[in-house]
Amino acid sequence: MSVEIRIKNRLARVELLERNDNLLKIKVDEMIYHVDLMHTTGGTFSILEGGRSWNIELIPKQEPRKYTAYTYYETYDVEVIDAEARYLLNRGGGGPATGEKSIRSPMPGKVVKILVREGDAVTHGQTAIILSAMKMESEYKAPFDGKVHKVHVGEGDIVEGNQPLIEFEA
Amino acid sequence: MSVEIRIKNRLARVELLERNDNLLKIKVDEMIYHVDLMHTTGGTFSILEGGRSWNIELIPKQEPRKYTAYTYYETYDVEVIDAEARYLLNRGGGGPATGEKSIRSPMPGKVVKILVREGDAVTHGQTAIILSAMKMESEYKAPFDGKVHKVHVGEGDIVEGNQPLIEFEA
Amino acid sequence: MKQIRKVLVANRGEIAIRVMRTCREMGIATVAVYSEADRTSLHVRYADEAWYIGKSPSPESYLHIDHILDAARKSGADAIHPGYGFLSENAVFAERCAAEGITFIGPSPEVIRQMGDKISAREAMKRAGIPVVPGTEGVVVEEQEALDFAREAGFPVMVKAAAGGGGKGMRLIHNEEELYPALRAARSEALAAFGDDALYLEKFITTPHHIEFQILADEHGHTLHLFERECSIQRRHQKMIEETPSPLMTPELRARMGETAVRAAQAVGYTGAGTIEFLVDDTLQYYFLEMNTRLQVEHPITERVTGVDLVKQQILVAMGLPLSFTQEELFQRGHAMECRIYAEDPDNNFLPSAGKISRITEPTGLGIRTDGYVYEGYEIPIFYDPMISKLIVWGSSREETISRMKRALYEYKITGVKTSVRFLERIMNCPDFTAGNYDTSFIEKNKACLESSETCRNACEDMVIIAAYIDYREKLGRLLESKEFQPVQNRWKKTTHIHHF
Amino acid sequence: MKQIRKVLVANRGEIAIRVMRTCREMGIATVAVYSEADRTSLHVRYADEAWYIGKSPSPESYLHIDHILDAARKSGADAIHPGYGFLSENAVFAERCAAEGITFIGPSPEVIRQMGDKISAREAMKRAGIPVVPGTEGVVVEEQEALDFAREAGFPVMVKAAAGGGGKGMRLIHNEEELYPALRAARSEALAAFGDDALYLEKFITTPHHIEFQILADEHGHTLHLFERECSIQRRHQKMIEETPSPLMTPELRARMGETAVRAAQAVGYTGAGTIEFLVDDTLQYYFLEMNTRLQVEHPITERVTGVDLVKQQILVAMGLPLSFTQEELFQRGHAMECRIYAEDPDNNFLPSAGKISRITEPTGLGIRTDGYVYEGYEIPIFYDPMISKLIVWGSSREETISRMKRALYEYKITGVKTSVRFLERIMNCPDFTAGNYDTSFIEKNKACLESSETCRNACEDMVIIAAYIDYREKLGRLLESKEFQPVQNRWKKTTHIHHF
Repeated sequence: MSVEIRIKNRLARVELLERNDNLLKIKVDEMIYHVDLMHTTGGTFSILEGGRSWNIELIPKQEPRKYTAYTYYETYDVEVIDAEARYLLNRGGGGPATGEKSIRSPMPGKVVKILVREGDAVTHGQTAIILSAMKMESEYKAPFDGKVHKVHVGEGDIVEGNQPLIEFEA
Repeated sequence: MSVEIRIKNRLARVELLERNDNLLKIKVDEMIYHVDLMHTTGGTFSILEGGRSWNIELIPKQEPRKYTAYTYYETYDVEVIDAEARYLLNRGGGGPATGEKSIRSPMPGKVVKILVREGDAVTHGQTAIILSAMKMESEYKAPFDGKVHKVHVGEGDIVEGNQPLIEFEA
Repeated sequence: MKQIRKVLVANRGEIAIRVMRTCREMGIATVAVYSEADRTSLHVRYADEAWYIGKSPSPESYLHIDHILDAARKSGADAIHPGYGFLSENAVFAERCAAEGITFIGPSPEVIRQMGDKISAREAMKRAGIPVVPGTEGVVVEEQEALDFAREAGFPVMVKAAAGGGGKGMRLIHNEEELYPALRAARSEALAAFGDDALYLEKFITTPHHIEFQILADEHGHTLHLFERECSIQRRHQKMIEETPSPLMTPELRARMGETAVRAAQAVGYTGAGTIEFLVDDTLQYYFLEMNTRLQVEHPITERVTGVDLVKQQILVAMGLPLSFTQEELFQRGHAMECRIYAEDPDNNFLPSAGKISRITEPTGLGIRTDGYVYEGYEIPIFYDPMISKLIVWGSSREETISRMKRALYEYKITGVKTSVRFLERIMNCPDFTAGNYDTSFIEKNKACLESSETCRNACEDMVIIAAYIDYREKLGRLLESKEFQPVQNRWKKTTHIHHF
Repeated sequence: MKQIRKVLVANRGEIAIRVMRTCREMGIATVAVYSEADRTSLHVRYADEAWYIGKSPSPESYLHIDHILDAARKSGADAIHPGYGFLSENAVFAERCAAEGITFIGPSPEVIRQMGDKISAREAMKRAGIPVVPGTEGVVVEEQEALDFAREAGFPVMVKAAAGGGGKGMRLIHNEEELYPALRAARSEALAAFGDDALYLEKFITTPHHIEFQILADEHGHTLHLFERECSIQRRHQKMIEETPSPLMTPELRARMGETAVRAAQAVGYTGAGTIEFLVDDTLQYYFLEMNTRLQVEHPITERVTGVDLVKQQILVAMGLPLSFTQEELFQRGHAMECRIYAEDPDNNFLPSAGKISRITEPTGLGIRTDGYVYEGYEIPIFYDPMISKLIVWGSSREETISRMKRALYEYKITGVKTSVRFLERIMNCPDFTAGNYDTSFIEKNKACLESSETCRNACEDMVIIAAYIDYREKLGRLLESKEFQPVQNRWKKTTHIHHF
């Protein structure tokens, strides 16, 4: 079973060639690795490769097949692209593209102020909504010149991360 | 649903009288408590009762319905006795009674030496087997005068906790 | 002597636990208070008792004096420790405690009031002969007054809220055009933050060092200082790294500033633990900036080099006991540094990052202290400060301290939310920082050095890819979570036979 | 100077990680070695590299010189740190390292050999004028020699293995009847443990204090001591609690014993970190007991009061550098104490308790250091030492240290296996201990004080019952494990509305 995995701007093809319990022969693009891999079901990985010891934590995101991966040095966004994902991608659904027409909350927070109403004309960069989280207020702006299509929240509302707040139309 | 719970030598009857999310009205023997109880599915409990704050960890044992419970101060062995357990108890099965005729390993370890053979006559207190774990050797003795019925392990074997090692007969 | 037997900590997060730890060491019972969002917060679980004080927004709970005093009454607490932030510098709260017969662990309401108003604090210091930054005489009422002052002192100038703190209502003004808009913005921000729009102006000391002195004073006339803390590494006017001794300090300057700090505290009849903040310019001229009449976030670095438990001293002073040591007996051993771990994204303008903590690995071992409060599975509430932990490191020299801090930051893993850990690591590797050559503009000046850079080689990416691949495959089987390490698809076996190449 | 760039740590557990931490701080790469049972042990995950060295029983891995040197060759390590135990006092191993051109971080093979044989060590000390416990002249060959010595010195006497350590081959003999059986038992135990049945006898110092001095010596003729450690709290002849300064110590005695310890180290041309162990009797007479030519388990308490990283000093000395400080510059600040956390059952004759760690909460905050290696989900192997962690606490006084230790032990929670944590807590509450009035017979003498006693009131039991009841009910629903706190049977709700009375 070969799948593609996206990490940063790279799309890597991975294939498991052999497995004997914790010993794996695995191909990542053109490189063939022999790794000794142990992991918890919680997503902590210990990988030994050519003597080198790696500790990796994988935290699944809410979207299926997506992870945040932590090594001791770096944090990566990782996405596994299997047949289903490829189908969705080809169909053009499920991706982040829909987000471009709306403002979404980047994190949980509270709506402090909404500066636009449905139907308002807005210009690119105009502040539309102010959120507050952990003692810091942040302004969010209209993504293009256009009109406010829908306001999903009210002032004082508590919002989750990645919740649509305001939708615009060109 | 009322069940009995054994803790130390005490057998307590517990009944949940009312529940409103995290707020419980609960009866333990003759005492009625109003507690604010939050817990993780992993068995960490935070209980507030009359202002008092309690932190409790419940670690399930291998046997069903049995726990080791840890407060900041104490460790308890706890057993929930429900209908099924009561049935088993009445039938006389499942209890630790069978253990009395045999030596079981109290912890994982290695068999260093077996000093008796099947069919041997033994006297109460005679050393029958030596186990080693974590650099310490421990001797285990015959529980009564009698005969060695069965030796389940060999020297050098690695044993699990609570594994039967040697059985005796009167 | 007023015996203290039960302390209510009117705070949350790491400082609530910090205070309770010392109480426990002193055999004093502890009472936590909590808002709705904090029912399962660690300070609630750590305390002997815990009482609910209201809804999640702090004005309805941690800032709500009646609710807190109600909890104190119900629990029978004989003293209240306010921590830092919230009501810690609220004179009314201190007065209300006194009226209830509850010992407020801090200075008198009068001192809190006097030093809390930045203008009256400046006046008091000027009267005592303590150097202050040139500024307006009291509150600026007319905008013209501000312009007159700015022209006389010369730009840049800083506008500040009289009731201020935490960078709120503060604006740096470079020229005349910026003056009036900045005043208006600062006024509305101050009003929103403090309910008070009084402003004043100060000459802006360019690239100053922010150096503060720790003060301890008892009710018997003894006042002493526990040396300095260098707090110049800041982002958004908030401290990020503190260290002691200051790389800037000389023994002579330390003696002089320490003596000034003691005089400042004595001038207002200070009691308990407090901090005198100074600005120090390039020529080592120093100016009184403000006094914090409470424990500081960064107090642990002073504890580490002096060996004094500052919370214990606060409590002993509040009991009416005299200090048990003299200025001459105090000395600094080695070097201590604190890194504040914020739940925020340093690569995106330090935007706070609320959410659920997945896993934590904390550094331990020689010279490491952590003061934190989050745990695995904990959901960081959106209502409070994003600081989730403090990492305090000691070394025999500044160089050893930085090496150890790098090791500790390397070990520190918090997953689930974004944190400042990697950014702090980058600071430790900036030549200006390691040379001790920095002031409050450090982060601005070192943008290139502080940018995220790939330190891991190609193999690192490939190993992450392999891990993700295996996790994906295994998830197809949907097994229960467990913390035990297991080989691939072999979990049903009781004892795993480990193979090796 | 020999540059050291990559260190292989020929050990496991907490000490392997301890050494790697300092290596990381010094910018030195680290290589772990591991047996089959240790594939997922923390030292393997912490190191930059990890190499397999054989089956789980230590003779096939951590004691297997060829396998370890093979790993050193493969990894290109230029130095080996042996930790304590295993090969740390094996002269052959040190020689083999030298033959391979690998720096052994420790003293010369000659010194290891001389001090490793307890009889030749005694002889060397006697020649240098160091007081030793009266004993037989060398190995006892004929049982009659033992009897002659015992009659002359007077009972009780102690028989010991010449190659000994860790209480193996050691027997206390109270009278003539016990003598021959004890000799035979000790001989067979010594043979089994060390492959060498050579024995010797010493007069037994009744209720002695076990006090040791930390030594540091470079290759340039500088030898100094870092003061004493009091190690009298023992069970099964193994240390359980250590502290410094010793409650028994006076400045005069410290100076005298320190000077003796330095002379002892110099007499054998010692280099690196080592420990001179003394017995001190009730009249403050002290006798050389043995020298440990390696790092001690309890080295952190010395690090804490002196501020010296002993592993760093070991590495610097091994590089050939001179010590960077003098005896006069060293001093002890405050008080430090170490509690060893064993996976064992103190209420059942300290029987080891292997098994899987469920959950760990480690104490942190002011004055606390932990050096451990187990993690949640880790299965403690049966093959090695039951010590899983060391808790090191510092305070400005002995009293403050004990209070803080009690707080830290209160916070320390390790579930899944039995540990010594609660037993250590009881020791902290024994009047003899808090008064500093104890010797090696403390645990025996204080049985009543150390018995498990219910400290929690009735309500505690009831709360446990309630928790078990709720868990039982919820388990009927079989939900996935999660670390997030949730109210009862309400987990499908995304945001929980928390109710309050």
